[in-house]
This record gives sequence, C-alpha cells and structure tokens, in this order.
Amino acid sequence: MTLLFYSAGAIALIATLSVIISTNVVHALVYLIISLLSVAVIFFALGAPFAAMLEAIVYAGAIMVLFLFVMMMLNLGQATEDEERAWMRPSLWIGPGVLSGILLLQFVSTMLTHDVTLAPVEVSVRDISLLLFGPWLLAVELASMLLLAGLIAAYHLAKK
Amino acid sequence: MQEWTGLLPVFPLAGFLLLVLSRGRMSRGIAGVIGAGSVGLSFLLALGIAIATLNNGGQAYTTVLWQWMQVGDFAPGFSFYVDGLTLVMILVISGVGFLIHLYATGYMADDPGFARFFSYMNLFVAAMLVLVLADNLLLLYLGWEGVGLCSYLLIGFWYDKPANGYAARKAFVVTRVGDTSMAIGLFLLFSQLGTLNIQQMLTLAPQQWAVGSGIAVAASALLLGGAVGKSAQLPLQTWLPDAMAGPTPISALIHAATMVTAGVYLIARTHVLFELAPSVQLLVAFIGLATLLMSGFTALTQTDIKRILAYSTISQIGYMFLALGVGAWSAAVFHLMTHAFFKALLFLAAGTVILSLHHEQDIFRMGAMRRRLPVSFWCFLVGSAALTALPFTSGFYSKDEILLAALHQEHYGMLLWSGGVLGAFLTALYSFRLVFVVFFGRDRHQSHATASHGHDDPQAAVVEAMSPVMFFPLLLLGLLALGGGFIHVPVDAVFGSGAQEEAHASQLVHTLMILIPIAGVMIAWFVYGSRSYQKAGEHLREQLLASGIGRRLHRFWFSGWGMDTLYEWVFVRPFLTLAALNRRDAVDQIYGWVAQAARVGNSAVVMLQTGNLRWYAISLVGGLVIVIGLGVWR
Amino acid sequence: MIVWWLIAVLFLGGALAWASEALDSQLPRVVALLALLGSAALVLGLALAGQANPLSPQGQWWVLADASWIPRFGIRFLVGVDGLSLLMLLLTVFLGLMALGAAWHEIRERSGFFYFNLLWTLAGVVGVFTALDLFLFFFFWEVMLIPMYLIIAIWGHENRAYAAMKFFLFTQVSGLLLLFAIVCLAWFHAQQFGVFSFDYFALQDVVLEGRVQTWLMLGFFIGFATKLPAFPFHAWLPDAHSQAPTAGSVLLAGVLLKTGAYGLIRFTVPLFPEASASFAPFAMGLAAVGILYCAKLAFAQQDLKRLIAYTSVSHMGFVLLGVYAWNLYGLQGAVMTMLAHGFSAAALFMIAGALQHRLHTRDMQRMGGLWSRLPMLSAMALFFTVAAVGMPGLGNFIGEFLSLLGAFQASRVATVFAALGLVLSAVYSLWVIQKVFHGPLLLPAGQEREAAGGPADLGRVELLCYGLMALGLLWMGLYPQSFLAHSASVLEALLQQTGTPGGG
Amino acid sequence: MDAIPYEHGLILAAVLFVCGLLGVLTRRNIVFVLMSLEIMLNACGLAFVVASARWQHAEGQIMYLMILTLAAAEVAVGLGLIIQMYRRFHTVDISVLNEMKG
Repeated sequence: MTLLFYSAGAIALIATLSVIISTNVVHALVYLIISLLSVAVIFFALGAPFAAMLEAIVYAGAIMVLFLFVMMMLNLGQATEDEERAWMRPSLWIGPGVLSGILLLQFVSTMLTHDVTLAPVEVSVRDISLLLFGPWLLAVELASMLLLAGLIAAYHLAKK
Repeated sequence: MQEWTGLLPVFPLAGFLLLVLSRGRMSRGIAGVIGAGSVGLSFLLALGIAIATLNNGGQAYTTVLWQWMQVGDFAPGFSFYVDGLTLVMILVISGVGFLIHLYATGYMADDPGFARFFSYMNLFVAAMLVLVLADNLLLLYLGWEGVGLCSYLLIGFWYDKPANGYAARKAFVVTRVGDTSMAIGLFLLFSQLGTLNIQQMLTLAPQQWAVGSGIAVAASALLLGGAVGKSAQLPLQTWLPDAMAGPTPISALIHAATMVTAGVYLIARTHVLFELAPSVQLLVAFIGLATLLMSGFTALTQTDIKRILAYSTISQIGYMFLALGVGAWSAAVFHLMTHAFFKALLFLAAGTVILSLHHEQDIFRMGAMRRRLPVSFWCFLVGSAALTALPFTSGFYSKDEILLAALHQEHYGMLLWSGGVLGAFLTALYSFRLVFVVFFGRDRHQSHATASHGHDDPQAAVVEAMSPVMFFPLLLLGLLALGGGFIHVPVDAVFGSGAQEEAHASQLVHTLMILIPIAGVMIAWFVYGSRSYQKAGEHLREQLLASGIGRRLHRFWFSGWGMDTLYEWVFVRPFLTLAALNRRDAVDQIYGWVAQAARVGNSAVVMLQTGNLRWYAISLVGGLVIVIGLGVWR
Repeated sequence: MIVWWLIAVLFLGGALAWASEALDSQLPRVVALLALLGSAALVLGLALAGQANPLSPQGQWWVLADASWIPRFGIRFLVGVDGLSLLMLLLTVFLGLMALGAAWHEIRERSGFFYFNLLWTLAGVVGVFTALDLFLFFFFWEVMLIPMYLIIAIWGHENRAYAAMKFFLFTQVSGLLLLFAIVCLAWFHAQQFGVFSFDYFALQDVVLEGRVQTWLMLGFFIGFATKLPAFPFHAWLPDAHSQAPTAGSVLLAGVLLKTGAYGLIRFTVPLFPEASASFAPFAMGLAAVGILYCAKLAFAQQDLKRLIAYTSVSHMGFVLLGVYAWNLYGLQGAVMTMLAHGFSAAALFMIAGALQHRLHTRDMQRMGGLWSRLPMLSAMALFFTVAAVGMPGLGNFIGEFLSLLGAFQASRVATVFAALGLVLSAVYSLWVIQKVFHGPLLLPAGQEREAAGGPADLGRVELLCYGLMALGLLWMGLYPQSFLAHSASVLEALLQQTGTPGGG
Repeated sequence: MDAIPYEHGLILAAVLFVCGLLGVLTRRNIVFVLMSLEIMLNACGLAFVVASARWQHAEGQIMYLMILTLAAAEVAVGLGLIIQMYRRFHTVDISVLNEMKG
C-alpha cells in the first residue's frame, strides 16, 4: 500500500505540473484526468474506496467531460496554442513562484511538527451514509440547493 | 416750547421719509418745499425753544422720549438735553441748514436726483440735531454715525463718477477710524463710571479720578480720536479736501458749517474729562496749532476753489481745537458759530461761481469776475474778510478771543499765540489770494473757454446763476458773517465760571493781531491783485517756483504735506496687497490640504485596483501568505 | 404640547408639500406658506402664553413638554421654551417666511421636494432651539443638516456638489465631536448617579474634573463653533453660501448659524462653567482674529455672495466675543447680533440672489451703477449694507455695541482689536455699494439688449420681504427693549448659575 | 499493511494545492485558470480524506463530498461564464476583463 501511495503521489504531482505548464488545452485536460485518477488511487490507498469511486466517476468522469464539451464549443486551435506559448514568459513565473514557494514552506513547516503514522482502515460506505443522512442531513440539503443554483446559473449564463 | 424739543429732529426725519417713500415720483417743487421746509420748521422750533429757555434764565433741561434699552445698569435713553451749548448748536444747524437748503433748491434745480438729494440732506440735519441734543454718549454716537453716513452719501451723490465714490469712501472710512476710537472710549467710560449719560459722567468723573490719572488720560484721548476724525484734524484730516467732490451746498452744510465741527462740540461737551487730563488737553491745543498751520500752507498752493476753502475749514477748526486746548471753551464755540456763518457764505458764493462758470473749479481759469458775478464777489469779499478776521467782522471777535486765550496758556502760551498769529497771516494770504485771483486781474476763463470749446459767444457763457432762493441765503449769511461777532453765545453756564475770565493783554498784542491779517491782505494784493504790481508778482512767483527748494516746498504743500501718500503706503497698499495675496483664504487652503491628502491617498489606492484578475488573485495570495505567516512564525 | 405641535406642523407640512406636487406644481409653495403661517401663529401663541405666565413652576421655562423616548438610556422627548428660545423661534419662523418669499419665483424644478427640505430644515432648527434632552438636541441637529445639504446639492449654482459636500463634511465631523462629548457626558452621569440621562438639567449636576471638563467642553465648542462659524472653522461657509439657492442662503445665514451661537449660550458654558472660564480669553482672541481676518477676506472677494458670506463670519465673531465675555451686556449683545444679523444677512443674500436672478452673474466685476436702473433694489441694498456696517439706530449696532461693551469688561485687548472690525466693515461694505450700485452703469453682456430697458426693479413679493426686514431692523435699533426684555431673565439666570467666568 | 506517515499525505495535498495556485496566478487562458482551480479544490479534498484516515472517521469524507459538490457547481457556472466571455470578447484571455479598474 505504501508503494501504491508514493507512486500514485508521484504520478499525481507530475501530471499536475504538466497541466499548469502545458500549452495545449486538450493535453492539459488529459493530464488533469491522469492527476485526478492518481488521486483516486491515493484515496484507495488511504482506505477511502467510496471517495476514490466518486473521484473517478464524478471528477474525472463527469466534470472533465464537461470541460471537454466546452472546449469543443470554443474550438481553440493552433493560434491559441501559439498565444499560450508567447504568454509563458519565465519572468511571469517569478512573483507567483516566490509566493507559492513561501506558502508551501508554511504548509510544510506546520505539518512536520506532528509525527503520527496512518494505519489505513477502510471506512465503509455505510458509515459515511449513516453520518451523511444523520447529523449532516442539513449539509446535504444545502449541497443540493447549491447544485440547483449552479444548474440554473449555468443554464442562464450559457444561453444565448 | 420746551416740551416740543423732541420734535426738533422729527421734522427733517419726516421730510426724509416722505422724500424716500415718494420714490422720486414727487415733483421738484413739492420735494423742495418738503426738503427745505422741514428744516425751516425745525429752525422755528429751535428759535422758540431758545427764547423760552433764555427767558427761563438759561436753565438746562432734559426731555426723555423713551428708554432706548435697559441691560443691567446700562440704560441709555432716547433723551435730549438742552443747555446753552445745545441751543447754539441747534440754532446754527437748523438756521444755517435751512439757508443752505433754500440755496440748494436753486442750486440743484436741474439735477435729476433732486429728491434724493434733499432726502439725504434732511436725514443729515436730523442726525446732526440728534448729535447735539443727545444727553448720553450713545445717542450722540447715533447722531455721530448718522451724519457720517449722510456725509458719505452726499459726497458720493453724483455716483456715476468713480472719483466721487472714492472720496466718499475715504471720508467715511477715515472718520470711522476716529469713530472706533471714540467707541472704545465709550466702553472705557462705561466700564469705569457705569453710565454714559453725559451730565452724570461730568459729575462722577472728577469725584472718581484724580487730575492727570491714567484712566482720565486714556478716556479723553480716545474721545479726542473721535473728534479729530470728524473734525478733520491731524492726523485724520486727509478726507476733507477730497470730500469737496460732493455738490457745493453739501460742502457748505456738512463740510464747513456743521458736521466737521462736531468734534469741537464733543470736546466742549465733555470738557470736564479733558480738564482732568491736562496732557491730553495740551495735545488738543497742539493738534489744533499743527493743523491750522499745515493746512494754511497747503491752502496757499491749491488751485481748486473748493479745496482752498476746504483747507481753510481745516485750518479754522484747528483754531477751535487750539481754543479747546487752552481751555477757552466758549471761544471755541463762538468761533464755531461765526465760522459756520462765514464759511457757509464762502462755500455758497463759491457754488454760485462754479455754477455760473459751468462747473469750473480751477481758480486760474477764472479772473476778473467781480463785474460779471457781483453778488458772488461781495459775498466772497465779506466772507473772506470775516475769515481773515479783519476788524469788526464776526471772525475778528472770535479769533481774537482764541488768540488771547492761547497767549494766557500757562507753559506754552507764547508759542501757541505766535503760531496762531502766523496762521492768521496765512489765512489772510490764501483767502485774499483766492479773492484776487478769481475776481480781479485778467479774465482767464474767457480765453480758456474760447480756446477749448471754441465758443462763439463767450460773453453768454458767464452769467451769474442767481435766483431769489439763492440770493436770500447769501444775503442773510453775509449779514451774519459781518455782524455775527456781536452775538453772545449763552454758554457761560455750561462751562462754569472759572473758564472764562476776561483776557487782558498789552496794547502791542492787540495791535499785532489787527495788523498782521491786514499785512497778509496787502501782500496778497501785491502778488495777485494789483495790476501795477502784477508783473512783479508773477515774476516773484515764477522765481520761487523755479528754485529747487521752492518747487519742492510747493509740491509738498500742494499734496497736503504728503499725508495722503504716507497713508497710501502705510495703510492702503499693505491692506490691498494682503487682500490680494490672501484672496483665497489661507485657512480654507489648509482644509484643502486635508482634502488633497485624501485625494492623493485615494489615487494611490486606486492604482492597486488595476482591474487585472491575476493581480487580484496574487494580492489575495500575498495577503494569505502574510496572514498564515503571522500565525505560523509568530 | 404647543412646542410639539410646532415641530409637527413643520414636519407634516413638509411631507404634504412634497406629496402635493403630484397634484399641481404650484401647490407646494402654498402648502409651505400655510405651514409656516401656522407655525408663526403657534410661536406667537407661545409668546402670548409666556407673557401671561412669565414664571411657571419650572422657573424661567414657560412651556415644558416631556415624553419618554428610549427609556433604557434615559433619553426623553423633552422640549421647552424660554425667552431666549422664543426669540430664536420668532427669528426662525420669520426668516422661514422670508426664505419662502425668496424661493417663491426662483424655485421651479422639483418644487415639492424643495419645500419639503425647507420645512424639514426649519423643523430641525425649531427642535434645536427647544430641545432640552441632549440626545434629542443632537437628533434635531442632524435633521436640520441633511435637508440643507440637499437644498445646496440639488438647487445650488454651478459648483454645488463641492460646496454641499464641504458643508456636509464640516458639519458632520464637528457634529461627531459634539455627539461624542454628549455621550461621554451621559456616561459620566451614569457613573455618578447610576442611570443614564441626557436631560439638560440633570447633566448640569455632573461633576467633572478639570481636564475631562476641558476636553468635553472643546467637543461642544468645536461642534458649535463650526456652525457659528468661528475663525478657524469657517472654511465651509463661503462655498456653501455662494452655491446655495437664495432661500438656502437665507436660512443658512439667518437661522442655521444662530444654532451654533445658541448652543454656546445654552449648553457649552452652562454645562462646563470652569473650563469655559479658562477658555474664554482664547475664544475671545479667536473671535477678534476672525472678525478682522474675515473682514479682510470679504474685501478681497469678487463674488458678491461669497463676500457677504465672509461678512457673516466676521459678524458672528461679535457673537462669539459677546458670549465668552459672559456678562449680561455681552450676552444680550450676542443675542441682539444674532437677531439683527439674521435679518440683515438674510436680506443681503436675498439682494445678491435678486441680482443674480436679473443679471445671471454674481461677479461684481461685471456689475456697476445699478442705482440708475434699479433704484428701489439699490436703496434697499444700501439700507441693509448700512445696517451691516453697524449704523446706530439699526439692530446690528445694538448687538455689536453691547457685545463689545461686555467684552471690554472681560478682555480689553480683544475688544480693541475687534472694534477695528468696525473700520474694516466700512471698507468692504462701501466697496460693495461702490462697485455694484454706484459708478458708471455696467451690465453683463447681453443684459442691455433685453426688452424694455434691461433688468426689472423689485416686484411686490420682494418689496414686501425687504420692507418687513427693514422695519424689523429699525425696531431692533430704536426700541431693542422689546427683544432684550425676553432674553434678560434667561441670561441673568444663566449667569447666576455659572458665576461670571469671563467677567472681570 | 505498511504505515504511511500521515504528514506525507498532507504534504502531497499541499504541493498539489500550490501547483494549482501557481496555475491560477500565472496562466492567462481562463480555461487553464479554471482547471487550476479544480486542482486546488481537489487538493483540499485530498487533505480531508487524509484527515479522515488519520482519525479513522467518516466525517472527513463527508467534507470531501461537499467539496465535490462545490466543484461541480463551480465548474458548471465557471464554464458558463467562459462561454459568455468567449461570445463577447472572442478570446479566453482574462487580461481583457479589466473593467473593474478603480
């Protein structure tokens, strides 16, 4: 399992980096899907098979397909790719890079203070469901409202 | 009659109101009748009051019209106090005033602002009567400011010429400086004595103050400030010559006969205070002396007929101040009265000359007018004789009294007397210079008029403008100027017995005082009048002017001893510069800086608001980094 | 009760005027006139009631009305009228009518809303002059500010937004200080007596130590001195006045400035007697500086309304001087100056407005010699200018003279300098007369060609307004006793209660 | 089963988050920005799941579910916006959207 975790983590990392430096939108999207799938593997390794399923189905499946549709509608071609390349000036990366570096440093420095190892125990779908439709019922309702709102907004925005 | 005292200023005031409310729709005849008639009524009433009072043994009395206000202990009333001094003043004001009004109905007959003119004149008379009738200093101040306002309005009567407006403003502002001093004097008097009632003050002051004490000196000096402003004495005399911009009857009424003598009246009225402050009283004498000499010299060089008379007025009021300064209160009042007669006469005669010559005022463009303008000539001659104090004229008696009193001043008697006599010599010189230049010699007007206007019929141009309404006042004033010296002013009771013992002097002094004016007349005749000496005289004048010192002296005297220039540079220009520099309120600009700082801060912050989404995101992350950094690495 | 009615009539009248615009655009001014006449009748009723019953059980207060408002903080709806308030109320309703007269023909756009603002401003002023609960007082203080802001901002002249904003900021910031001081005072009351109270009478019992008292006094002082306005806080006034419509200027100069002076007399000194006493020399110095400085500034102006605005500041210096002399002469002088200046400044602003209405300019460089064209207007202008100069026989003289007389007892130096203001006032006033009404005729370009000989002289409404104000000034000048008598007992009681800090 | 140090999971989440952030900050193409946002959200979800494993409790996963919902809604709206933007400006460059300038 450890091996699974580290290898999937490495893949996720590489894929993600490829997303943000890629110039071709479709390539980037594919990398993103890879990244998401490897995160799903990590979930599995951490003993969260339900989350892994959802990650694969909803994220890598549904959401990315949505992206794909939109990209088809936009019909971005070679011109866009050249443009992207022109925009990728190294000087542009300095400021955000420094800031992100500091932020990462901060995260890491907070996280390294504890030393607890994970003994992945599978959390069953049943546990999740009991919690979800028990104490978190209200959150579910809110989430459904949010989705409804997103639906209406997306419909309104995308309409001509 | 005495119970009607309150009506004295009411008649002219009513005239004023009628004329104002008619809004210029009244016919000239009615306006003239109202204007002059209201003052005439006042004069009749004043005469009645005077007779009644004198029959009563000159007993002073008070008439309370109403309580003006009552604030704590401060309770001035609208109340009039009548004694000998008041009687003299109201008779002079309403009498001379009436004559001048009458004259003005003729003089101003063609003026479009006829009704406005008489409304101002009536208001003036009302205010002047209030001034002299007031039983407290606050009411006196009301009249005091009222006459100042009317003086302003009348000097600037022909308002379309900016120069007149300037002269009017100058008159008002300069006298206002004096008035302010007087107002402060009022505050001081009230805070010390607890009353502004003149009679109470005159009783209380000697009880509370020692002779020469600081308060007495301060109070009388402040009142003196008011007096020199109104009476055009040094150092506030500069407004009077310019005030001649007004119509000539105004110059006669306000700037010769009545208003300018208000300062003399004030000092005479509050003489007890001045007696308590001998140093200030001496100052009064020296102010008078300096003024009379200075303006005498200046009058010698002037060429404008009215300005000469104006400087002579300043000079004669200087005599009155001299008299006040040496304690000859009644002599001052006497001279005030005679001066009112002969100076009004002179101004009115000058007005006739000016009107006849179509508003020509330069005496060197006149000449040989004695045949063309006989009435004016005789009036002028009488007036000048009285002004010069030739024997048996009114001026002789009053000036004689003043000079004798000056001689008897304790410490500086000789100095004051000889200054006064020098002044008398100058008076003779300038007044007969005027007479001889205007009425004798060559007719320069004709040649000038022909040259400048190309008149075909120059003879027709000079016809004496004279109507009965103008002739009658001239005649009466001429008689008064001649015989006014025999009037006895009933003021002994006012000034107490100590002030006026009969002055004795050696025969030499008397002779000198008669001869010196005559010598002045002779010299004037030699230089300006006599045909035989005229060449020599002109030669002499030219030589004097040619020499550097003579020319400079002439220019210096002509400019009124440079006082105008001095004030221009010391007060007017700095004020104007300051006003121009700070037109936009420095304080406002300080607040402007606050606003500016806010604006600059705003534009600095606006620069952050680029509208660039990535910039917003990066700022957001920057903020996040800082906040987390604060939490992690605290 | 009658005071409540007074305030209510103005508030309701304002609302009705606004509503009535929908029916007819001529209706609002009639409604406003009726409301003002109603309030005038009520004020006269108050005056008669006061005369009939000069000493009610509450001492000097003729009419007191009390109701609970926010009991938790001891805030009450406490209003009362005494002689001083009554004079101010008379001034308010009279000048309200004058402002209505000025607006009668001038305001054509959105007239309903204009009269709404006008009446609400007046209602606020009436509230300020009668409120005896400091919270209520502050409430009315704000009520009179905002409609006035709208009047300037909507119906003002070319630079109105700036002027309105400046007016608002100055008043609001100073009002904040005032509010802070009021709340502090109530808090101290709660500390000492256990309950919150904003009651004027209760707050007088609060004992404050020296420094605290000074700071709170300064809070009140700045609040009121900005409104007055006193010298360093005057910067808003010239802009506000020059941009406001005529009716707004009339109200500002005639009434709103007086609320500052009223506040000083009624609140600042009685609530903080010791601190005020030690502050008095400084305040009198400010007054003298203000008189001279603003007189000089007035002379430098070319905008007629701006000039008059600066003269207002200069004249209000006499009020400040009189108040801080804190003796009967000075206080009576301040009250008389408030009344007389209310009339004369209002009239002068109306004249400036009338000139602007006719000539479409306020620039004095473009006018001249108007006497020959507009004799009646010019004569009126002369009359009110002369009144402003302080001509004896007119109200302003009485006020200024008494102020100076009182101030002389307290500070001779300040008085002497302030008296120099009399000279400067002559300088600038006569300059106006010379520039605008005397001199050769000069009309702004295009005016000459207007039909029937250019601008018209006074109309009937105008003549009535000016005539009434002129009569008022004459009355004040010749028989001021009828006004002084009203305020005398009040002022004497105030003096007795505080000692005489400024007197010496 | 081998133990995975729980920080490593979190650090992975942090690194992914920062990568996404870097993308948001640097890319001008709005599609990339939206994708980067997805990465960041996903990283958050990862962190929750790690926490869920750490405490052996299902609530972390519930949070993950919420985030998932949020991401779905966000993408729907975001993509709608992209389409609108492309229609109006014919570009996907976010630099043209600078009308919020002060």
